[in-house]
Amino acid sequence: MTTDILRVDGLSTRFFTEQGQVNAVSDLDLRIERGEVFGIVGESGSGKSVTARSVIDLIESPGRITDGEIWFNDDGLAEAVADDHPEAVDGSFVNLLEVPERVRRSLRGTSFSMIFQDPESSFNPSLTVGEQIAEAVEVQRRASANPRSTRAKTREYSLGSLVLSTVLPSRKYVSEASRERAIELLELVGIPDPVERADEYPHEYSGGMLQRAMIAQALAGEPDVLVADEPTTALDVTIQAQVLDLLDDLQEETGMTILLITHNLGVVARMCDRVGVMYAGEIVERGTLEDVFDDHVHPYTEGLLGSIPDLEGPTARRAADDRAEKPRGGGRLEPIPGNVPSLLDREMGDRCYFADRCPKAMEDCLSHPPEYDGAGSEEHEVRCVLATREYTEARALPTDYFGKADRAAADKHADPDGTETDVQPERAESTVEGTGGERR
Amino acid sequence: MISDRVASNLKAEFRRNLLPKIGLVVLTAILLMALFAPVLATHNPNTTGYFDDGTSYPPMGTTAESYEVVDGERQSIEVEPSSEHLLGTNNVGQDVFSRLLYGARTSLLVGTLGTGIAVIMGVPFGLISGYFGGRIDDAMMRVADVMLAFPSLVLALALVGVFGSMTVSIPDPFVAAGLAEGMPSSTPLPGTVTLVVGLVTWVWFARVARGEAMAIRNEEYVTAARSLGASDATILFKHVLPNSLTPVIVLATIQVASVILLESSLSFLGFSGTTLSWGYEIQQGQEYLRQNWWISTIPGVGIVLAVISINLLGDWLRDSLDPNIEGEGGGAA
Amino acid sequence: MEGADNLNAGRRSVLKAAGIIGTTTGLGAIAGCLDDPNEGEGTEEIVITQGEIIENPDPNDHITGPYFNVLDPVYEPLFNVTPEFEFEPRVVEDWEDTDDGAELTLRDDVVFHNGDEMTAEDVAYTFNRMIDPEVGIESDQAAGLGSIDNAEAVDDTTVLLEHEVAPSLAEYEYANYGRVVNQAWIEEREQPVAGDSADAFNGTGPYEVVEYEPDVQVVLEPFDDYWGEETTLERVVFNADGESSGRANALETGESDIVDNIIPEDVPGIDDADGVEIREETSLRNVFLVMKSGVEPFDSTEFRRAMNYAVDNEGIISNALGGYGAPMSQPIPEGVFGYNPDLDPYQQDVEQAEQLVEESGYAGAEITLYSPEGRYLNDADVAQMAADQIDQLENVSCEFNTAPFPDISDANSAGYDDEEMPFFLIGWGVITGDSDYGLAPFFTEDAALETLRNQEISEMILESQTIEDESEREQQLQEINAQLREEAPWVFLHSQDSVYGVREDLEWEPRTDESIYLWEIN
Amino acid sequence: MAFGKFLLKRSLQGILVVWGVVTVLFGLRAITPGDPVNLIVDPAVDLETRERIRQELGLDEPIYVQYGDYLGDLLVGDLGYSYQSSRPVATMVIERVPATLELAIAATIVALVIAIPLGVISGTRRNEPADYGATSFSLVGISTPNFWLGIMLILLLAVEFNIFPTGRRPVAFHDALWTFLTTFYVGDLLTWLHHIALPAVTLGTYFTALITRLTRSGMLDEYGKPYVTATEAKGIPETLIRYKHVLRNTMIPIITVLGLQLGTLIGGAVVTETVFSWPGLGLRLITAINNLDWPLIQGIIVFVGISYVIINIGVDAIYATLNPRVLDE
Repeated sequence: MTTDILRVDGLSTRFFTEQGQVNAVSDLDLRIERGEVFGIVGESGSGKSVTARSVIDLIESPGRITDGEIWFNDDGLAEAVADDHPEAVDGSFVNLLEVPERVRRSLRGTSFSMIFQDPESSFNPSLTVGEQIAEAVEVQRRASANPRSTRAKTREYSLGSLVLSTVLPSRKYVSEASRERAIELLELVGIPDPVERADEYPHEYSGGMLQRAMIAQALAGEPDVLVADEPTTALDVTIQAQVLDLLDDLQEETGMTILLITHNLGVVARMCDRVGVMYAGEIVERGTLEDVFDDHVHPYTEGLLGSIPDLEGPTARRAADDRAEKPRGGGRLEPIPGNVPSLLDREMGDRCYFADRCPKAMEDCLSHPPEYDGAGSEEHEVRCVLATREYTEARALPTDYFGKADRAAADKHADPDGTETDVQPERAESTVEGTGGERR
Repeated sequence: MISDRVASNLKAEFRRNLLPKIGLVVLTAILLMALFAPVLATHNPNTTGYFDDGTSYPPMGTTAESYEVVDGERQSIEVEPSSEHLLGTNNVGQDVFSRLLYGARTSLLVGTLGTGIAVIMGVPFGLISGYFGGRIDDAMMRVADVMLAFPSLVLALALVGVFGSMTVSIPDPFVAAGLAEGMPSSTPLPGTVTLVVGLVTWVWFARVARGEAMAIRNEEYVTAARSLGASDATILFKHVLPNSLTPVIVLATIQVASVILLESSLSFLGFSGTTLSWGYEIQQGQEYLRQNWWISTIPGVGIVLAVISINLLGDWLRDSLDPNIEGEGGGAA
Repeated sequence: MEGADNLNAGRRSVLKAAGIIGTTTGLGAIAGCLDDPNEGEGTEEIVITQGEIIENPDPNDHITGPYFNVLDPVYEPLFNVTPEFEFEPRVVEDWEDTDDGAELTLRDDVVFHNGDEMTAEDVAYTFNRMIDPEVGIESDQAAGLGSIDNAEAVDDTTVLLEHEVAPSLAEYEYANYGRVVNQAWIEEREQPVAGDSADAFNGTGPYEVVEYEPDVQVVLEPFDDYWGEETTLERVVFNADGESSGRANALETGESDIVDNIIPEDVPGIDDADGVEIREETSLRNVFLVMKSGVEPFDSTEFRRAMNYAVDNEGIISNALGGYGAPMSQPIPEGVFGYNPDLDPYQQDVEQAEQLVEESGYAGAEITLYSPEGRYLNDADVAQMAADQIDQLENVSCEFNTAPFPDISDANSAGYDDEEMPFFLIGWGVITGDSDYGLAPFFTEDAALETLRNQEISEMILESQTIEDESEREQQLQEINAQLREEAPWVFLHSQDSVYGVREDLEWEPRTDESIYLWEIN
Repeated sequence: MAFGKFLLKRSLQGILVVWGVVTVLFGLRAITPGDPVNLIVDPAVDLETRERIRQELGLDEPIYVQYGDYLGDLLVGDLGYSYQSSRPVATMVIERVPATLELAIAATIVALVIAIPLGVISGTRRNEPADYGATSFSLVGISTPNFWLGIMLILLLAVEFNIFPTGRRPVAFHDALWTFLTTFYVGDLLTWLHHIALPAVTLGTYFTALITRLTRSGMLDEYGKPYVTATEAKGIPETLIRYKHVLRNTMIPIITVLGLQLGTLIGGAVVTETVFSWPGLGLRLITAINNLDWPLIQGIIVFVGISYVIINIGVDAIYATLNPRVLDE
């Protein structure tokens, strides 16, 4: 029987920018089972990255988790925090949002680790790859050398030690053993000549190699949950397949849980056991792979499947929707018309957020829909009235219902450059940034 | 050169931040003071006035200590400010307030003209160097390296030594129009200093212009223009120059501040030739710090306010336009 | 004591003034003052802080007053000079005029610091070194020894100096400039003697140098084998500090015992401080505004006189100089041979000035006054006030600018009709003590610094140089000075005072020649 | 290997720059009006003597001959003789170097010790009072002319409260240090520290402000980069992220800026030395310019140029070590 490793209840993450409050993630529920690969799929700006980062506590100012619970299943942790924070413990589950930040931080690397979209910008350019992986190894080594209860404290490394380490090698954070382990990890992810490569800098690696190194780094902590945020997006198509293979193999070997974030349904189809489709900070449809691919209800899911550029590899291991097949044959995309929705609190209103782009928008869509059960497995849930009633022309909203005003508001929120408004921490940060960035 | 988007960026940054507003208000005030100095001044800034005991009036609201000789003995006396002299008088009895106004003229004139010279010299140099690249670029950049090897103040000092001070008298329109009775009929501009600050700062403009030219030279539309038979001069003038203006404008703003500091340093060291300068006034006052603290202090406040306000506006431009500039910036003093 | 007898009561010679063209009070020199807590306080040690000290150890290669102060205890003068400007025997025991020169008789017990005995050969060599371009160096002192043609050792203690001028003129020269050097020692070295350690000195004086840092510090200690009386001071330190306020501070904090060139602004602070005081003496250094008579509008005597009437010397002195100065009435300062005591300074008279400008035909003239900055006591302030007073005239407008001193110096020697910079402030010390040195360079035709072309005056000056009779010559010079007052080639400003800060319990009085002799300090 | 080649290339460029400096100076000298002999001798000295002096100094030679001679002498470290004092210029320059070096190093230490922590605090506590304080300080700092700052410090701390001396350098650091090492007498060192405090703060303020500003904005930029989030995700201690990763990367561009700003430091030293009567190269340069003592002016500027070039090569070397990508480009 499978057990949940992570349960997210009512998670809301908001960014408080100068333009206003951005509801990147609203009232989101999520359940991930130990050992499964759970996929979150959605357009840029749908809040999928923020969800992932919320889970491993990487939300930075001006973002904040404003509500919700994140229950992590870990006996040792539950035991360690039970005395101090009884309210945060429920059996072997611990509500991560109720424990001190220090404890949450102590989970990084060892309980959760993350693979980022762009390997080239996710490594520090001025340290060798080996050194950076060794740091991650060191985290794991120090953690396993200490009982759970004191782990949080051992995560400290004083400035004094750092200064001393410049003259005393014994005070260095990274030990020799960790460096050796880093080389093993590089070998594990299939990097040739790992000994030499460990001493090279990120710019000396190719993108694919670097993504492998990132995976090695993420594996260093032997995490319970690996969050992979668009792990292949920045890579060439051929390399993408290799990296996915690698992840697949590693998952099989270690049995670790993976939370996979992607906008690419092909990747989902190939990797995931269950999947959630995100739109405007909510999961609008979730279920097993079959539920979403075959029995999808939400027009957005349908739209997404229509915009799959390419389902590489043995994608068709499950029959995909007709519409998903079409573009492969036709070789052209069918993107969802309309703009990414504004996530500004004041502009969101109380309706189905997709209604303004939805080809099947009806009067019913003007109130915010709850999650309905969908056809297929019992996992299948969908946040769309179409789960309960058929689309009828009679109730359809006029095409210009949302008019120019609403659209304009969305445009205004959009980045002036016209690039995607993916409300990721960096971007939100840089919006407020404004006055920084002196360059002299 | 200033697109709508740039303009709206500028506006948005301005609206969002307090600092550029402060900068604009202060700089406008200083500009007005400088422009209308002859009208606003309460005294001719050159008029010396003296008292038998050599007393200087302190600024309003303060008193100063001085000495009086009674029967051959010095006795301490307290000097009250005079309502005639808002900010007191200096060691030769000139009105500090009026000199503050005229000093603003010198600073801003030298700041803008000097920067103008630097732009005129540096931008074409950098454009040509960056546009043609190769050996021309190498050679020209070595020249720039030589310029950079001279600390700007040191080079300025050497040049002032060579050229003397060459003050240029600029007739004062207010006096000519009869609007400012009794004010000096012309404002002396320290010619050498203006030239010299241009000569020592042009290289920063050359570097920026070069960077832009190198970036633009390979743009497709430039290649296209070239393939259509446009001459290098045309391309430089029509395509490369306009595109390099944004960073040049930002750098120029920042450089005005640094040129003002450089001018004040030169005046302070006694090389500017004119006495109507904040730096000169500070130097004169240095010997009088014990009794007449205000002579040095007040013009210094003028410099700091002017430079801060320009720097604030420079920061605003840079943040809004986000050019890639590395330069001397800030202050060369 | 023939030399002394030759001095008239009213004829006070200036032995040495500080610097040809004054001294730097501003940016020139540098700081450095001893406050070593190791050193015990006591009357045995004295610290003198000057605006500048030697930057070159050669005693024959400078003419700057503060340099003499440092070097005289080491390279002693041949003669003692009383504060009343009388010559007394020192290294020279006796001197006599001969038909074609003067014969000096030397002491026979003088030794150099390196142990060599001083001989007449050394003395003769010293003079020849300065006056003969073939021997030794181009000395700045050559100008002061202009009338001495040759020096020759007759025997071990006798030196014969050849000259063809009046004995008294020659005496001023050789009595002022003799600082004996050791011929053998000098000839081993590059000339002029350079170096930056105590080894670069070898005189016969009562003190020898124990530490030397050019431009910064010289430390002296008594020379054990000195022929004369034992010295009262066990250690003397000369420091340089270019800023008056720094010198004042050194005095007030007890780091220094005598400081020179205190500017008026620092006087009150010293007055207030305990245990120290101001001592002043008039100097013989003039400060004036040159008006080149070959350049419009200064070619008009009326205009030049108008300038003199426009300026309020006394006001400037009391305000810009804190009262430390005396108004000039003629081109040379009081105390110099040929000074005319009957002349009064121009009194400010704006109406008269304006009227003279009208008469000159240059009404509406626009002129610019240039001044160096930091070269003379508050020079730019003085000039700024003068310029403003001229500008106050209804019919003249005068601007004011500062200029680097080299520019002013170039203008000064550019001829009487040089248009570049015809109106500027400069100073002049009459270092020979004779009017001739203050007149000939400026007012004779084609002279080096000619500022006025006036044939009559030029001829009178040349004539005065040949007049043998003392009083006749004095009369002639006084007449020239009177005429020059009327010609007004310069705007006569003032002669500066020398202002010292001194420890109160120190027995020492400033001298008009600005010398500080250690043997006069108790 | 790449590193050695890199250094060699930069050194050759450096030599070219120094040659350029000398050439420009000679050009300036050639067009300078005025007769140097005027500045050497009594104005009353006759023409014949002047001509002789001109010959002795080689001033009668054509300028290109003088230029060639100068370059030749420069190669063997001979900078000629000062007009004013007849002393060898090389000596006059070298003897003033320690004072200026002391001042520059003290100012740099002041700047680094204050600015980096300030920049880090400001950069990590955005929009908190500490950040506003640091930002305001740095804005005022880069906008204040250091001569005025020096005078204000004198007014306040020397004249008004009498805590520090108004200037001067009574003892050289190396002498004070030697005294301390040989006799354990600490007084000289304290005296030195007492006297250098105000000048060092005066000269250092601009740099403190500049580095604070650069560190702050650099840290903010750097914190916005994805690798920081990635590094945080690894679970390594915050201290390590802040200093080993973020600050280190922030400092890389700052180092080059500081190299370029060295000229400002030297210019600032000239002014600071004037304000505090600090007997360094700057003060000597001012004197030399006032006297138009060309050999000395030239000597000082050539020396400064050479130092500048050498230091910048050093800076580039450090930069290359910290930022390995440079060598590959």
